Amino acid sequence: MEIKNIKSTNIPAFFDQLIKSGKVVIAPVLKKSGKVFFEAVQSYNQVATDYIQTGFSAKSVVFPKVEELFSFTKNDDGIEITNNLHSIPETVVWGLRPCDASAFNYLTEFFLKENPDTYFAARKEKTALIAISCSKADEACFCTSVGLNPGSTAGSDILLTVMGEDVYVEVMTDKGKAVIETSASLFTAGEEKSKEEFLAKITTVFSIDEVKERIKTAYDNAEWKHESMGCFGCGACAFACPTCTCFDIQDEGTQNNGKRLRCWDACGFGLFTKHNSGHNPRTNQTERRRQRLLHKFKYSVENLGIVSCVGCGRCIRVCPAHLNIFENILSVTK
Amino acid sequence: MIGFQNALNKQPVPCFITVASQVERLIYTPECKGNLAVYLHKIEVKQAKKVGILANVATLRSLVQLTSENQLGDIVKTVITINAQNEVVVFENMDEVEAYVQANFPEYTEDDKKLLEQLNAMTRAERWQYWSEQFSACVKCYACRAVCPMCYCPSCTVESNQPQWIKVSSETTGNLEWHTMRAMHLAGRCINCGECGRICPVGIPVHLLTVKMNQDIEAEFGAKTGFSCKSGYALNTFKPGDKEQFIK
Amino acid sequence: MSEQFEPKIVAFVCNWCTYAGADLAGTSRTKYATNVSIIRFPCTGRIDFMLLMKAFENGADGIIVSGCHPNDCHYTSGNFHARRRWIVFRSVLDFMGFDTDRITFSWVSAAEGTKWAGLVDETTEKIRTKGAFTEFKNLDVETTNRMIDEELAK
Amino acid sequence: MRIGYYPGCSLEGSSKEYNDSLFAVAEKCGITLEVIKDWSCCGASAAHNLNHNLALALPARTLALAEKQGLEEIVVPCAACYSRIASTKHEITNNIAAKTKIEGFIELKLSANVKILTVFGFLQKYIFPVVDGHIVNKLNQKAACYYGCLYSRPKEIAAVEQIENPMEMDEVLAKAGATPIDWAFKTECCGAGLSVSRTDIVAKLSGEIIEDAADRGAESIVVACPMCHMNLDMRRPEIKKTLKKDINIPVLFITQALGLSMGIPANKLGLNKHYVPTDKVVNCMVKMEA
Amino acid sequence: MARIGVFICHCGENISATVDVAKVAEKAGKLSGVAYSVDYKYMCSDPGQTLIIEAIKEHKLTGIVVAACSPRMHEGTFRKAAEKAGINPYFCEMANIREHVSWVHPKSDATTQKALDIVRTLVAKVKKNAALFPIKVPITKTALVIGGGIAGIQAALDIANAGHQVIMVEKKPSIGGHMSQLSETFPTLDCSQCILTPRMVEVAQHPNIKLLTYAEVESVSGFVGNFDVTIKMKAKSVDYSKCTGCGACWQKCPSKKIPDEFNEGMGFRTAIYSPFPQAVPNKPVIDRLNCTYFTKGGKCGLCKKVCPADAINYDAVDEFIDVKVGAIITATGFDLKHADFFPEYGYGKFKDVIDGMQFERLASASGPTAGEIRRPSDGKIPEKIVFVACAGSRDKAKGIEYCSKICCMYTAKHAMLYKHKNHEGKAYVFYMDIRAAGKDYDEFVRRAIEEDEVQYIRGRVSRIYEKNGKLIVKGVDTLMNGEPVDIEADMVVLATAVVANIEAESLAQKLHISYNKHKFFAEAHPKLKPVETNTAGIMLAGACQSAKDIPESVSQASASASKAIGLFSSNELTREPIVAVVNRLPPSQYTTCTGCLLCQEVCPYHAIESEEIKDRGGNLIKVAAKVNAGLCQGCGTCVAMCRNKSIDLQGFSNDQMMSEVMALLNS
Repeated sequence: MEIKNIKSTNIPAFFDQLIKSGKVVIAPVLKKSGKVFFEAVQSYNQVATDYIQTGFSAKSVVFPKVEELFSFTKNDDGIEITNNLHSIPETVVWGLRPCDASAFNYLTEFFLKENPDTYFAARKEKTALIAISCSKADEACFCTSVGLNPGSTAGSDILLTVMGEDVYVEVMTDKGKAVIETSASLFTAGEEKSKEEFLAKITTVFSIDEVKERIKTAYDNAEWKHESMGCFGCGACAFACPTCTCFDIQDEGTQNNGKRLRCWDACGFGLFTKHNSGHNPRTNQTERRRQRLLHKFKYSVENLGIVSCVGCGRCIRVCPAHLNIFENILSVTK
Repeated sequence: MIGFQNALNKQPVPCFITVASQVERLIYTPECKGNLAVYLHKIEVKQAKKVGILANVATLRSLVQLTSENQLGDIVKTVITINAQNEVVVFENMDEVEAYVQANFPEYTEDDKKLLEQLNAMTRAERWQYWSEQFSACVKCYACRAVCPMCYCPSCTVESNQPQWIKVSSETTGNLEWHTMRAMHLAGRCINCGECGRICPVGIPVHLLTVKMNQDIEAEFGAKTGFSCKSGYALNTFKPGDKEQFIK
Repeated sequence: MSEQFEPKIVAFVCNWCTYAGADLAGTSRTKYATNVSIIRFPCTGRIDFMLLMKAFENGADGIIVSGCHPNDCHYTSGNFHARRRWIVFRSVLDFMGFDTDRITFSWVSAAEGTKWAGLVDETTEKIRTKGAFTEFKNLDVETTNRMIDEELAK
Repeated sequence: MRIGYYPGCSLEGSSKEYNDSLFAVAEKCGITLEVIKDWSCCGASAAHNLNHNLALALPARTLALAEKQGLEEIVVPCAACYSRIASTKHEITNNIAAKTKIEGFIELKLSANVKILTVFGFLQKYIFPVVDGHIVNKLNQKAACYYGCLYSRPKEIAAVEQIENPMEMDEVLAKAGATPIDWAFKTECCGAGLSVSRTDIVAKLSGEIIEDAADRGAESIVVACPMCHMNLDMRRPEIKKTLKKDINIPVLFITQALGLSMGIPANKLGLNKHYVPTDKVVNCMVKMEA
Repeated sequence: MARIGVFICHCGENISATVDVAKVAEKAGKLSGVAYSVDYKYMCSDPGQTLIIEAIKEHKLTGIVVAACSPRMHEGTFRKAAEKAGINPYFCEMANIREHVSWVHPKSDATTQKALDIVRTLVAKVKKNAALFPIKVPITKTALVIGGGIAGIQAALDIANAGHQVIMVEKKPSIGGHMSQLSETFPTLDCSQCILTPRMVEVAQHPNIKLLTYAEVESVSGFVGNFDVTIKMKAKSVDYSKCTGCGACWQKCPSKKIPDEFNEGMGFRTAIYSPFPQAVPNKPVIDRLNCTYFTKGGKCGLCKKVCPADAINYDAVDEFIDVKVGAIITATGFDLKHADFFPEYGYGKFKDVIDGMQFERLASASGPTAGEIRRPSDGKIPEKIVFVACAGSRDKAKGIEYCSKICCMYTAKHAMLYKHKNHEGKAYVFYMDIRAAGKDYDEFVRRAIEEDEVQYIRGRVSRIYEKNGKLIVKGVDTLMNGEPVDIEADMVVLATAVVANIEAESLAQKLHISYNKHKFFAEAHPKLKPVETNTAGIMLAGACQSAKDIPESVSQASASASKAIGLFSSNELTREPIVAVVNRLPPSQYTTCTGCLLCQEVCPYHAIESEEIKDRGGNLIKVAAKVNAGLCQGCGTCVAMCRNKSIDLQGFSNDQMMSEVMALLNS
């Protein structure tokens, strides 16, 4: 790791240089709806600066909501298949929060551990993450409860922490270095110091170790039913979540041409586990919500050794029924 | 008993009371905008057989509309609301609910009216631009469907793949088709609770579509939704004299 | 490209009036444009608005929907129901900024062979001047691009 | 409540007494009528035989002016004017094309939602509710209510409920204390259009009317149309020739009859302006015992 | 995997002249799922069909597309062929490349391309086709005839004579209807009752006819071949099993001053009465509204005392009986416009202004004046009668635009009858047009004018009023440049408009049949289905459909009777399987239908019922829609409005239509 500094007044220059250098820059943008979403931008003045958390996570950069795996065309001499892997550009994600950045670690584990996913790999390969640590938080934030904090560097290539006039730059990876190189002149060398006072204060709602322990036996906890009654079974939480990775393979087109797509899916949908016979092993929303929560805190730990919840709080913010994941976890691990 | 309760993050959340002792958890504040009627379609609730509901006007309207569509059966045993004078009103039967709704029939909200005016003021091309931009953001999480008390079909047309009416992928055409279909299926049935628009995670004002449709239908055919327990659905009836300018 | 644009137009017609009307146009050898192909339904009441959407999605530049005149419906009221749906459907589309001029609604009876021929020619001309219905097709091109970041790479 | 008033040419000339009596009655009941400013001829009897556009444009203009003046209701006492204005309103409300065309001619926009009241319509709506206190005399005689042809035809604009046997004027007369008779000529034609050109026909038609009224014991005939009044009142010599008998039943305007019962002096009601002496009527009145 | 055969027809030169059939055949052969493709000169010819049949067998085809003329022309032909070849006929589709292509486009690539597009579309459809089998519905071979007028009688006798059971329901105490009131009938002037009464008796005595008088249809449910009808038997207060019809009761009945309906109020009857001497059944009923026993609470009771058979039963109550019938024939007839409808004619005000039916009674030998035409007011024989045709008919102002059809003829007849009885009398007829289209009809009218010197005046009557004992008829003669005509008449007969039976509307609603704005029942098709209604199994006879004279009513009655007989000719009714179906799935879903039942309202045929789906334990699982295949006509209106596609139309399924759209647009 390498510490650098940059004047906050130079940030725009740095940013626009990234674009000039031919990179695609994905950054938070304030939409008409008043919500902030990641979007490809052309210059720094499009970028939102005052936000606690983006509506959706940045996972779509490496795991798009709809990804064309390949397309096929039928012609007189058989079937021709093409894919777009080659055309993936150099991409920089700007301004994601430490929690999101750390989510990339999980995604990488999930997609690349055994039999790696070429599509994810290709995108990840070309993507650099410039995170900005949180100076503000709301009552939905709970990263501190899952072993992270508003200044965690996990997953980031670069972490920026605004300290008044200066911005404290932690360059974590070579990818990060390369990014800095695009406008090295703007940076000055710096030495390590504490970010504490510039970070948001986030209360810890539970001890992750206790939760990890207790949840092992929580499967039959009666509270699941009660906690899930409010759930409508929409996919909002899963789609907003930085670590939800469920997908569905769909073919679209006609007899003569078409494409195979990978689309986001959600375990909250009734259809998710429905068999062709009409039988559905997860008959009700209780079981579906339990599946999602257990996956975050139990199954992913068992399979990959990682708690796949980063405490970004998105699912709490988007839930139509205002269900609250950490309250749920608390009540089933009492 | 279905109602609202407070949660740590201060938003009123739906609560489901099964033992009398928990009743004091119930709250009823102006923030309780949610439409609880949607829960009447949950199998857990259906299985409960005897259900009570602490309803706001939107919910009451849903109850009326659902009754006209034979969806309530006899599971709803108690309906309670709190009127403008802050008095508790307990309804004996659906007729009373109907009467109450008709007496306190909600107007379209000012914001909706404003948004609609803006949209109507746009040129066609501008509207197209507006909506295709909106729909390109849609991720087909179907939250709009999930919160809608009128979307109670056990299997939605988007889930049918023989034939595949609507693309599964959330590409803009598919999204547009989905929202068109939703608007058509709710036109003349939507009870304007605005939930779908309120909860959309990407902030698409989807409710405008159905609100607009209701306005048009009311104007064209004089049918009001969630107004009577007898079916008053504008799209399964007709008048030989229905007016239109576009059929050559 | 100097040669004129030939629009693809799908006609959704009822079996008893308009289809028969088109037959009559045939038996009386009335000539009209080749751009319109007919899909036969028992009744205009059977025509699902989603099929219209599908037609556009699959590249139709225009659509004709036609059936019996009011009161002539073989099933007494199918066309009345259809009319109401079209009224609503059109306003949905219009509200979304969809170019409703690309759908021609008409009553053509079994006796109106000439009206049918005229309708086809008019519609073809109208759509031809409007040009290909790119608005709709582009939607996906745009998103696909967005998806694979090409547009951004430029 | 503002009530507009369209006199039309007759009420300013040949039937001044109709105008005067109407105002006298209204005044007594404390109701004011606003004359439509700059009103023009309704085109009756001539225009609609010559040029349809003109026939529409003339009344349309009047309606438009009424609207501009902010009037929601106008009283049109003359049957011919009523007929023209009402049918114009009917046509332009049912035919957008005509409406726009006419608007072009008169260079005025009009929504044509002004309500048009006949004289008896007006009396029933505005005078009846307040009149009782004012009625001092009983018009103690049998009266034949003669509506003429224009109030009941055509059906679309008919100002009366039962077009073949209207009762509106009868009710007014009953108010005035008279006994309206049941007779057959309520809506027969008096020959108005031919008033000048073919007096022989007028004599025949009007003659029948007067004769039947007489046969059924009517002591006066009450009308609400200047034309009818003219023919029934002025053409007696010719009528005498055709009927070969002299019938001298006086002919009153409905407003005069009502006026009398309200104790308004005969001259103020213009009863002295008639050819057939009206003293019989004036004298038949008996004070109402309180 | 589908193996589709495509057969391109040249239709001689008709198609091949402008379409490159060989190319179409060749390209079609390449379409996926197409196993065989060929073109031929005349596919509909015998060799053509043989070619198809052979091909199906040889290439094991699962479905075929015949690209030729309009399916409206030859679909049947080729489906039969497919069946012969051993595949389900509904696996055959036709691509219309003649009427829709070759005949309307010039020879060009575009034309050939369009032909190919259409073929491709139908190939896509046929791949989604399913085997369909004709729907069989059992038939109850009993007909219900509503109304016992001449039409009902005719229909009943025809069906009964064909050996089927008939139930006839008549609301009056006797059958016979209006015809029994008529004096003579045009154009032959034979006595109405002389020809009618034998048939009435025949009905009463026919072993296959069950006659229910003083009865009304209460409710109808079910569908063609299987109607369930509840009939209300109004309390007659007389036990017909005992009553001998001796007449002692009505001779003794003290309340004798009740206006007689049969004589159109120009005579009187008693409270216990049989409407007329030749009534069938000739047994009395008690008119409880006018009977002293019922109005004065138990007083009188004379009839009971005098009845030798002890048949009088004051305690009788309305009874309801349920019957099952396969076909229903409505013959409920008409009414005449009445009373205050003509203030200008003084109808109801002047005694001597009467309507046509009253005149019939005056002229009838069985009438109140024993056939002598006398004024109702003073019984004098009128010297001058004015007949007014179109009294109300063809009169927008009266809200009746239609022509009552029979007036021209009966007015001529009336004038004639009057002249025959009073040679010195003068008869005038005011008319608009004379509509005497019918065998010997115009001759009849001419006779009235020329031989009987009835004076016809073309013009309308504006007003009728009384003047010293005479009726002054003010009219106009349009043939004399609109000269006004005044006639001093002694009597005026108004040919008042024929209107629908007062109860027509309520009956129509019970039967679910439609009716026009004048409440006349609507036929299924104005030209091709003039006696059927849009509800299968319900037929129309006589004036309940529109104004008709006797011969017309009788022939329509026979026509609808033959429809019923045709229906009864087989034990089962076979119907095209093009019907809607609500899907049924295995548990746990059972069906995707949510039972909102909004589709019920849409169905023009009331074919959609609600069904309770129960588990083995009989516990209700859900309520869902269910289509009654007997009633469904296959319009598919419900399919398009079903939100989650739970209801689909066989033969035009969602899958089929969607595939067509896709195929047409994706070459």
